[in-house]
Amino acid sequence: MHTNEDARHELSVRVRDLNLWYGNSQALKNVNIDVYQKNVTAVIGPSGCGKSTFLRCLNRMNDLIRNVRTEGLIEMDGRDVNEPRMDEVALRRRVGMVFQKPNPFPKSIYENVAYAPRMHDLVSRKAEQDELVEQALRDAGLWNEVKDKLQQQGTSLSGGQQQRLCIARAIAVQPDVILMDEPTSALDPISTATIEDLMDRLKQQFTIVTVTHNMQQAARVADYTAFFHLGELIEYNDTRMMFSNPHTKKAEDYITGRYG
Amino acid sequence: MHTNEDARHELSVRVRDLNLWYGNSQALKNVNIDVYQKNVTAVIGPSGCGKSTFLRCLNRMNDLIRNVRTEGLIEMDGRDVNEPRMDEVALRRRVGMVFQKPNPFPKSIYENVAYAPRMHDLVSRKAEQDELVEQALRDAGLWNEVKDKLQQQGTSLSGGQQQRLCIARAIAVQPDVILMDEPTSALDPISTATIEDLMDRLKQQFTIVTVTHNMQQAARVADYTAFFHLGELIEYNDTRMMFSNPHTKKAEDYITGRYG
Amino acid sequence: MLTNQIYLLFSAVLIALGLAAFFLARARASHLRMNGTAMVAQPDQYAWFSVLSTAGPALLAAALGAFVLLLLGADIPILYLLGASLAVAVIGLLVGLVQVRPDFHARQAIERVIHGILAAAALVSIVTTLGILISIVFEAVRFFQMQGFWDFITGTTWAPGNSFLAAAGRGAENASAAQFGSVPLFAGTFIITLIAMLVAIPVGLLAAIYMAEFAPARVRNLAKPVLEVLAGIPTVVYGFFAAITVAPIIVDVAGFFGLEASFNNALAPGIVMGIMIIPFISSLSDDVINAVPDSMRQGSLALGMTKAETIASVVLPAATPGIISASLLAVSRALGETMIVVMAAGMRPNLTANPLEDMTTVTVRIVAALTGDQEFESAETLSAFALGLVLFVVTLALNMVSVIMIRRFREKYRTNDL
Amino acid sequence: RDQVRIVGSSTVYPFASYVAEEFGATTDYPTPVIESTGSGGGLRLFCNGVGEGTPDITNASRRMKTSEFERCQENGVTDITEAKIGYDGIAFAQSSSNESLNLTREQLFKALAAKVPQNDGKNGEIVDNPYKKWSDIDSSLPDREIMVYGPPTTSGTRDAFEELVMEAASEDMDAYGGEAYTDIRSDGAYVDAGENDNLIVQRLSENTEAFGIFGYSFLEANTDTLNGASIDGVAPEPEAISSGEYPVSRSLFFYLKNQHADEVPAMYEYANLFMSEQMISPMGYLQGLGLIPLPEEERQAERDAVEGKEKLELSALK
Amino acid sequence: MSQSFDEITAQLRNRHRKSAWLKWVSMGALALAASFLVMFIADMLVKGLPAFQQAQIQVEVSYSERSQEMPPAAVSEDVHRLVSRGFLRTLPRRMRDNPDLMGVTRLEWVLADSAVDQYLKGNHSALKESQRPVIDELAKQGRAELKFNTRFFTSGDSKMPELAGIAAAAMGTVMTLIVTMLVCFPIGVMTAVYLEEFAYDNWLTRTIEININNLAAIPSILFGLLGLAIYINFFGVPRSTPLVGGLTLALMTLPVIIITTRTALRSVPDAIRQAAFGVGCSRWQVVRDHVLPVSLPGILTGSIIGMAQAMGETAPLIIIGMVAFIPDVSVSFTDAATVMPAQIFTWAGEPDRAFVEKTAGGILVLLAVLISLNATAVWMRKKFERRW
Ligand SMILES: Nc1ncnc2c1ncn2[C@@H]1O[C@H](COP(=O)(O)OP(=O)(O)OP(=O)(O)O)[C@@H](O)[C@H]1O
Ligand SMILES: Nc1ncnc2c1ncn2[C@@H]1O[C@H](COP(=O)(O)OP(=O)(O)OP(=O)(O)O)[C@@H](O)[C@H]1O
Ligand SMILES: [Mg+2]
Ligand SMILES: [Mg+2]
Ligand SMILES: O=P([O-])([O-])[O-]
Repeated sequence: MHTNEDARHELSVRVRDLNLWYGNSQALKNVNIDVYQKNVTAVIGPSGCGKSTFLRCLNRMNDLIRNVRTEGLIEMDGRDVNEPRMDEVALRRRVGMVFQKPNPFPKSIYENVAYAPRMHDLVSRKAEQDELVEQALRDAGLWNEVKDKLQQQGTSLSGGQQQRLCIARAIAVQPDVILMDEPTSALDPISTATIEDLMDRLKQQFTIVTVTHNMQQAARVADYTAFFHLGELIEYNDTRMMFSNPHTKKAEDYITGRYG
Repeated sequence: MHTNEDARHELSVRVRDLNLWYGNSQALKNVNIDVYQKNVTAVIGPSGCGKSTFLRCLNRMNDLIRNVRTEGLIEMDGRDVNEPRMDEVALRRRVGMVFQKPNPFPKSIYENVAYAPRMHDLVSRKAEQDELVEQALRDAGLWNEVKDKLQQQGTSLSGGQQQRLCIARAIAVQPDVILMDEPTSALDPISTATIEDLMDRLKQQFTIVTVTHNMQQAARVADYTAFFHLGELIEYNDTRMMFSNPHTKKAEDYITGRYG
Repeated sequence: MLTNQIYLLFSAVLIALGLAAFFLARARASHLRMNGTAMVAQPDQYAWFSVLSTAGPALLAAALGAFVLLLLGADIPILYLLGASLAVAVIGLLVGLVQVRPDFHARQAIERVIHGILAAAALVSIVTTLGILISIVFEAVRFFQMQGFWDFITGTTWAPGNSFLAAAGRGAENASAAQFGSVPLFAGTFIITLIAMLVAIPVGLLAAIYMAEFAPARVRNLAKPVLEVLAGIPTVVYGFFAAITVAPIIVDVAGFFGLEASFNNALAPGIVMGIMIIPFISSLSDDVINAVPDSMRQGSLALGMTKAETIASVVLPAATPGIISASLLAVSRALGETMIVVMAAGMRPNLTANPLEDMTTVTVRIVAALTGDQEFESAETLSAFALGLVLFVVTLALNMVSVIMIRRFREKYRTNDL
Repeated sequence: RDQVRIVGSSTVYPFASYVAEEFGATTDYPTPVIESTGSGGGLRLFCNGVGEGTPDITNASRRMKTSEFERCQENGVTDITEAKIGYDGIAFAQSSSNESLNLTREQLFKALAAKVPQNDGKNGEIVDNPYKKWSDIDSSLPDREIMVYGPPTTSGTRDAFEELVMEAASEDMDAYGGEAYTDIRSDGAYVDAGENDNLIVQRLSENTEAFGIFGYSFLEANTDTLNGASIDGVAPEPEAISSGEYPVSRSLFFYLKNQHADEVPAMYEYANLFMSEQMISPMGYLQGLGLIPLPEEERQAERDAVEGKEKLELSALK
Repeated sequence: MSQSFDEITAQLRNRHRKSAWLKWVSMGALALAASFLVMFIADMLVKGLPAFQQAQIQVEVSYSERSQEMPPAAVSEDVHRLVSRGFLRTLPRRMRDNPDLMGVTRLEWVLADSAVDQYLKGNHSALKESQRPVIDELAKQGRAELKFNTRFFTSGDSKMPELAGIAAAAMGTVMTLIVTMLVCFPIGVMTAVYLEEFAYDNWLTRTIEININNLAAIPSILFGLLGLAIYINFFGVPRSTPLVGGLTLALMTLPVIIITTRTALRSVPDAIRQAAFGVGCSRWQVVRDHVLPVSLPGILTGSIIGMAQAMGETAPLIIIGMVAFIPDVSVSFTDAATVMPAQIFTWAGEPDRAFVEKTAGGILVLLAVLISLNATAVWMRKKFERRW
């Protein structure tokens, strides 16, 4: 376990001895990690190593899967997110998520963004709501492209635009942390570049944890990188350190493309 | 277009001015390529660039998709595979295929291999058939692992074994060319290595065209590499040449992981 | 009987010829191949081709002959027919053998025939629809000639009584003429259908929501088949239940509230029909709810929505076209339901909106007219066909709408599939 | 063919099926198949032609019509024998929790006609039926709402009721000037209750206000819960019906297709059993099912006609 | 800027309550639907179970010349109204078939009249007041009992409730369904295979598809009209027979089989088809060797469900004459026959109230068969369910 103890960053999520089983097969083994505020943390590793599983632990989306058993501590604001009294709905409001395949709701672009803030009572008047939608779309770098067609279906946008819409939707509820599970893997190179830029800007406001199977992407966007292998966290470090000088053989092999 | 004119290799498939449309969207644009016998040719490129589409042209698997229109010449043994009198069933016997996700028939291991030769009347007696099955499984490097459980379901094997079973099935009809569409992308690193070794051995007998999204894999296994981008063949060259000294900017960007 | 013997003889000779074709062709093909000729097909394929070319045309000829003989009444001695078709078989056999050539694509030929047979099977469904149309259209047209199409569609009085008397030759001059205004029948049908839907849609939809979104796997696995039993109960049984058990309860309950209910009230068949349709709605809705991609649910939950909010504002809107279309299909089932109303609904063409009164339905009238006592040519009997025709058209229209809705549903979530 | 095929009237059906069952149980022939298609449907099938696919016998709760006879002739069904088996009384019944009642046909008419002469009757103007209660018609009648369950227009029982009650009553009323008036009111006082007379019976025991119109056999089977109203002072009793005293009754028939006699020998055995004293006499089994027997001589005459395969002539139907 | 967990949790309370409400309401709906079924089956059990018992009485039967002539004379005057006529009328034939019986007089358990049966079951009975003490006396001596009613399962319809049974209708159902199956299974499967595996996407295919959906929605009674006009009147198929009934129901069941078969075919993953094409199979070989074997359980499950539906159908059969009085168990496809739901329908219309329990009893038998068919289908679906 290699944890970067750099003090310039404040802790956002603390994970200790996290184990997770799907039925009888263990998908995460003894994971310890500290996620720092207003940074991008990338999670890399070969297919099936538990990247997505780890990510879903952070906002308890794993609760939706049957037969999952979790052990260990995940702490946010000093509270264990798995404690019985923790309301997972509240947790998910504070820990937003963006998925691999863009999944806008089959509603208008406006509604896609306005839906959650309205339900959460974050806005009361229409004007406030309009403002919030505009702000979120601006932050997601989509405003200029859609400002004239806010009433069109969200699904009518291109893939990259849809993904940015999903990001806008996530940031509209002002979460602390945004989880992204391979947010660019279904996108073309140009959209990918846009999203990568966006992540760079968003980390001013939000803590971002992103999964990627593309090492180059991790190198480009992440401040910290965690390398998983067969459910274990093999190495966690400052990204530059990780790519220039991996401590473990496995990480080195993976990064240099010896397999995967 | 950069074609390697090296004379030590004989031509297997000649592709000229190949264009292909799915409905109205063009998926292949003016592709020209020469595939050489008893070599491994790798097809690389970002997602959606037409790699699989190109591969499926070679054994006319695209015929099974509705609304496909093909133009141009694909020549094997001096005959256009698209000419109306060409029996696509006969073609597919000579051009076998291995898919991304292992897809054994839901039959016994033995039957998986024996089915096609029997259907094509390649064997007449049981003993002949047994022999052929054994040989194919040996060639696929699977014999030792399965010889005691030939009557088990093919689907009961592990992923890597299943993929080798599919390879055994393909070589059992003694094709000239074997097409592989990302044959290792669903496999773990160890199985991947096994399959890569296998390709190396199989090229003694067969011409292999493989699609991969993993540049390192292409570098490891292929003699020639073709780089596709948005339906166009950007560069085609000897693998070593391609990776050490790409002629085009796009190929270079891709190979060095600038996107994808 | 002579015909039986002829069938027997025909099949026996045909089977013999077929066997001969199979073995001769295979032997010939194997022989050719032994001699080193490269052949495009395999011996078995040539053999099967010969069998097809022997039996196929012969069977066709026999069927054609029988058709001409039986239906057009032509005078062909049956032995000639037998001889002719067997001759065709022999010719087919020879053709099959001649075709054992290296360059003949026997497999492709067989597959073309198989393709043809499969396509012919698919046409049966079209023929059936045409058959239904043909079997009602002519009589319906005769009815319209007697009674007038417009009066039938818009009339609000269904009083066929006098057509009966007229047919009996005792039509009275000062009695009013028979009237065939179908509006009361359709109104009754629609009201009973409406009642059924008011029972089936809420219960069915909520049950589907529970099964698809809340229920533990075990409950779901149990509930689905149990509900399907409700759909499988024969409608006579429901009819018996509605008439004997439910109707008296309704009369009692209505009496308790000081209301007057007829024993043939529309409520009893309506409710029972609704119960019958619940599983229909619930399993179709369950399917469409399950077809809403999980990514949408996750997208909503990840925003901190509760389950109910996710269902109400994401899942159900996405599934709405599918649910509507399921409901439309259910409506067309209810419209055409016969036995429940025959046993439990009234016979009185009663234009009212009060479900406690008795009313009648289209299907009841069809059954009554076709099993009743009037002369077959009387307008009332023929009215059954006219009613059937309208019912046919209505269900057809409903189904078309539902096909369009389903298509829209598919498009809606396909776009999300990228 | 061994098996006799019989179609026709739903009214005759219970009697015919009883005879058929007896025939099947006591002889070596298979039990005849009886389908209840209604008299009209039966005659249509019967007259479709001669041969395997057509029925041998059809039952009817009315006489064959000349048009039907002609259709038979056209289709080659030229040799028919007619057999009259008895009468079916039409009962006007109510729950036995009520006092039994005596009604006249005129009262029945007034209760059920769509239009009736105005109450004072003087100017004879005909108006929509205003009667809501029986006591509105005649103060001697009970103070009960008029509510009658009866057969639908498709039924022969309805036909007979219209002929024997409505037509007969209206012809005697001045307001109609001797013309028949048979329209039955459709404002809810009369309820078409379907062919299932059983349901009517059940409804009556639940709704004690109401009356029901149905074949006498159903009254017979439910004497414990129902009582039949006397009509014109005559109670619905077998003797009264058979003698013609009870005014609302009709004749029941079956028709034999003589051209099938050779091919289907069982057909006449069945017919003879049907016409035998053990079936249709006042002591016969069918009486228990509600058949009203013919008078003795008439029974003999009909029996002879069947035995002699007497051919039905058009003139007889007119 | 962002709220703490506790703030958010507090805001959420109300929304959670609504969520729980939906859960309970929808669970209630499911429970309601299930309770309908329970109520319904309970009602039928209460009404129908008595039908499986029938009264018998022990009387002295004397086989004599006289009873050969006049069967009622075989039993003593005071009980001959209590014995079923169905028993008495067979006496002459029994004596003829078995001459040894002549002159024998012995105590025998014989079938009682349905009035006795109903009286013993405590229902309304047509039994005359004067005869009630006789039965009470017999019952006290153990000579009048309710015994298991085997006849209900072995004989056909009868006008006498004590004789009526479901066997003829059951046999008719079996034969009708055989015809239905023979016609609609091959045609349905072939159609589905054609549409799913062979057809090109053109207007004809689309017409066929829409048309199949339409057929599934057309009121069943219209199929009866079709059967009447086309089979009976045009092709001359004999009325009231399992043949015409089966053919009519086949057309009705066809869409069910097609739709379920298509679902079964569609659930075969494309990977298998591609694998087969990849080794050089033609379309037909792919279907024959790979797709059909894998989807067979699904197809059979669908067919069972289709059959179960066809089995409960009555309306079209009324029109083609299968609702008829048929006491004999038919043995040929061209004999007249009736089916179970039609039998239930006829019994429901019988005047004699003893038939109410017969009706419900018939319903119980029919339900038992249907539920076991459905259960088989569920079991097959489970057993052969594949995870790809
Ligand atoms: N719902 C589930 N039920 C059972 N096992 C699961 C489930 N989801 C994932 N797994 C298993 O857990 C392991 C980790 O899966 P996970 O999806 O986290 O991998 P990943 O690193 O995200 O891979 P990928 O790069 O393919 O997305 C895998 O072996 C997978 O098969
Ligand atoms: N059946 C189809 N119908 C319509 N368009 C298709 C179809 N299959 C592929 N395409 C489109 O054709 C283009 C090329 O697809 P193809 O599958 O050949 O890409 P690929 O290079 O194999 O990508 P990947 O790495 O994701 O497998 C893509 O834009 C794809 O969306
Ligand atoms: Mg993942
Ligand atoms: Mg691909
Ligand atoms: O069937 P009917 O007896 O009423 O003619």
